[in-house]
Amino acid sequence: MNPDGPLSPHPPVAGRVLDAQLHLLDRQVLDADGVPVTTADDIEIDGLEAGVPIPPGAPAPSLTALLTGPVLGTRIFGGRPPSSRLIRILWKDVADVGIVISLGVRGGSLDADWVERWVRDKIIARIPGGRHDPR
Amino acid sequence: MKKLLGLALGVLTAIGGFVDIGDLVTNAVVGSRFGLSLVWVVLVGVVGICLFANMSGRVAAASGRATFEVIRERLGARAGLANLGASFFINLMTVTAELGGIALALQLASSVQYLLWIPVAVVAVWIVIWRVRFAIMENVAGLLGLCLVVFAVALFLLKPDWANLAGQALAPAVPGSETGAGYWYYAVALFGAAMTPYEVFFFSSGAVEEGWSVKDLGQARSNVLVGFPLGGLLSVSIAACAAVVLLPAGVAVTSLSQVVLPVAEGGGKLALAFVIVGILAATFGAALETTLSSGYTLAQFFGWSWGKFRRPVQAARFHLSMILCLVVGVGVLATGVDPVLVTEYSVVFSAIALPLTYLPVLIVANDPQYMGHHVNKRPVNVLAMIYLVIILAASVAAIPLMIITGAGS
Amino acid sequence: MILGDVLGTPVHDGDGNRLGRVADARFVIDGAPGQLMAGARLFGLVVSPHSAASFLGYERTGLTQPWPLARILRWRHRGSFLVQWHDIAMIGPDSVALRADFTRYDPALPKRAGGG
Amino acid sequence: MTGPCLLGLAGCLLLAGCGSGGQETLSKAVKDAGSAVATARLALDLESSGQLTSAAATTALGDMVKDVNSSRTTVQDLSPDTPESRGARQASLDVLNGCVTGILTAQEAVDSTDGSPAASDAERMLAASARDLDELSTRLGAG
Repeated sequence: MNPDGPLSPHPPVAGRVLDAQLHLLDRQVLDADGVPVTTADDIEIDGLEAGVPIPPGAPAPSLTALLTGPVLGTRIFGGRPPSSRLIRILWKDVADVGIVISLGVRGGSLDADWVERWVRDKIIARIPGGRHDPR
Repeated sequence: MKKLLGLALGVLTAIGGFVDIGDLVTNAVVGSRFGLSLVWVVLVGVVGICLFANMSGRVAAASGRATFEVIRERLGARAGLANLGASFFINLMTVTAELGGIALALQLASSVQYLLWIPVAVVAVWIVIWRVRFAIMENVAGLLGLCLVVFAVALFLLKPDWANLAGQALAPAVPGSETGAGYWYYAVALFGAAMTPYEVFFFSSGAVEEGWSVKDLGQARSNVLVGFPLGGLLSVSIAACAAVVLLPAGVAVTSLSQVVLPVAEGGGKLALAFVIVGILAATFGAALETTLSSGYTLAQFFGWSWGKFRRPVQAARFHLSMILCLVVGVGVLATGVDPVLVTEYSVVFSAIALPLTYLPVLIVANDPQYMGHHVNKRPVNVLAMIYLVIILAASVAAIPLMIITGAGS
Repeated sequence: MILGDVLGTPVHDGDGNRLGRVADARFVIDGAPGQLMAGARLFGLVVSPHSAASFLGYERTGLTQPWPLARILRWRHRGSFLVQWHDIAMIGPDSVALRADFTRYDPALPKRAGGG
Repeated sequence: MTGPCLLGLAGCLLLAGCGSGGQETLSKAVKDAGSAVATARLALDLESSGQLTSAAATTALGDMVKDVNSSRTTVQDLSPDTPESRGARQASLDVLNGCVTGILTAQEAVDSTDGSPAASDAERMLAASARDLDELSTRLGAG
């Protein structure tokens, strides 16, 4: 399969291995009640400065947050939103990563849900029957 | 007994739900111009939609993920967005066509200008989406859509030359009055009408709406495998009616009012009443499905909360986006554009976009991470790869054919 | 920094030769235990010489169906490799530089790791 | 991939080539009008024999008027450059006008409560239009 001959597998690691593209990016994020919150549009890494040489033995950067909001647009069309406009879902709130990313908190408490809340409160809740349970 | 009833219900709704304005118009146009020489395309299309609807249903049941979540996850943000753009645009076109179809059917019943019926149609569609339970919505529209069986009844009453019809179907040839390019253009259109992607979006999202688990797969499979072919038979009888009455008279179908003439000739006013109710139910049901599909695709791409099983306030952006889609559809129709023309374009554009939907579904249906041990079996994969080639060919050929034939005119 | 800025960036070895582009970033969940999941640290980058796009998941899993789709997609990522964090000299805005003595590892995911 | 693209290109050129010549447009307009007149006769016949509701018949006839009118517009928009093509255009317009009149009369017959105009009169007009269209298409085909 590999023209340069088979490569050896990387040294074994103690924890679970996640590839960002394969397991995190573009996955559906569900809150603690199983309600969709958003999609993981990008990932924030802490402890890494672009263009600054990494001294040997430096500790590995860590994944601090999943990002959503305007960052989707810039990921597709290029550019970069200012750091203040990033909407973060902190890694510490993530409960599990499977075919979806499950959070341990409820959507109502997250910044990522503000558009949904706005549309709900300003538009949908004001239409008669908006709170009607279809079941 | 209850299980048998459920099965019957599922099959019946699948039959009634198979036909929409695209199938009605395209089959009648084809029947009136090419006789039954394109029946094989309906056959190919029906097998294809059975294959992929079944596959997307299996993905949804095994993983709980609907088709567009899977598309975004597999294709990534950029290709996923391009896919969303194309799928959403075609969906919107189909919503417009179906709304127009409802209005045209009401005009047939009342002779009141169809433009006046459009507000009625759109409000009715919205109220059902806003209030009515998913299962009730599906079953009522599907069952009333069964009235379209009158096309098959009318065909018998017309006492056609069966040998001649069979000859047209079994030894396809381009009629002298038509060109080869026109023949293949309508082959692509028929294929697109049978395999419209919204059916897969809707089918897989519906599986999530109704909370299917792997246990329900058997029933889902029989619904599809029995219901869709019978729906395809309905499509063929629409074409056959047109081939028996309109083709010899030199009528090429350009409007919905022509589609029902053979039924009236075969079965009189009673049959006409049935066919109008059937068209109304079929277009209304399809308008619901396509509007919901617009909401589903958007919500699943962006990760919004969605579903009719939730209260509207719990899926606010989903409901808002559907309202906006309906508003856009009405806006397009208000310009006076011919709904039948919109329909004809929508099925061809559907054909163009087919690979975008079906490729990711096929890939995920093979991924044990999603599917566990419900991954595709080998024969399914072989068939699916053959279909992928057909789908690609239809997709690539669609635009050149459209240019050569001046969109089939 | 944002991962989106790193993905797709050209990768160069110690001598400045171009090796490919960053196709993915691998994390290992073995950090300090949090309330729900342990911290995730950057383990390394997956470099692909031919295509920067992560292609539908075929490159690092044992997926072989449906043929020939799986073969084509796998072929697009032939020659890709994993470099570990300690072999990376700098992650810049336009390029990733590796240390002179970096090691290429098989990018395949360890069996039964990740996923659901 | 290249095959269909080339075909498409050839199609464009073909269309562009035909753009100025009105022959194609006239033939198509006549063919479409023929379909509309045949529909109108069928609808009228079914309505007279009580198989079609008047609402559906009126709708069909209305649709056909629209069809012929749009054909007429495309013919009107032609700018013929030879005396023969001017003549062909004028002849086509006359026949198309006849078709519209016939279909409108059929619609009036369907809608009327006092039997005037009679369906039989409308049918006669439509039959005449159908004959005219046939002649015209033979002439255009030969010319």
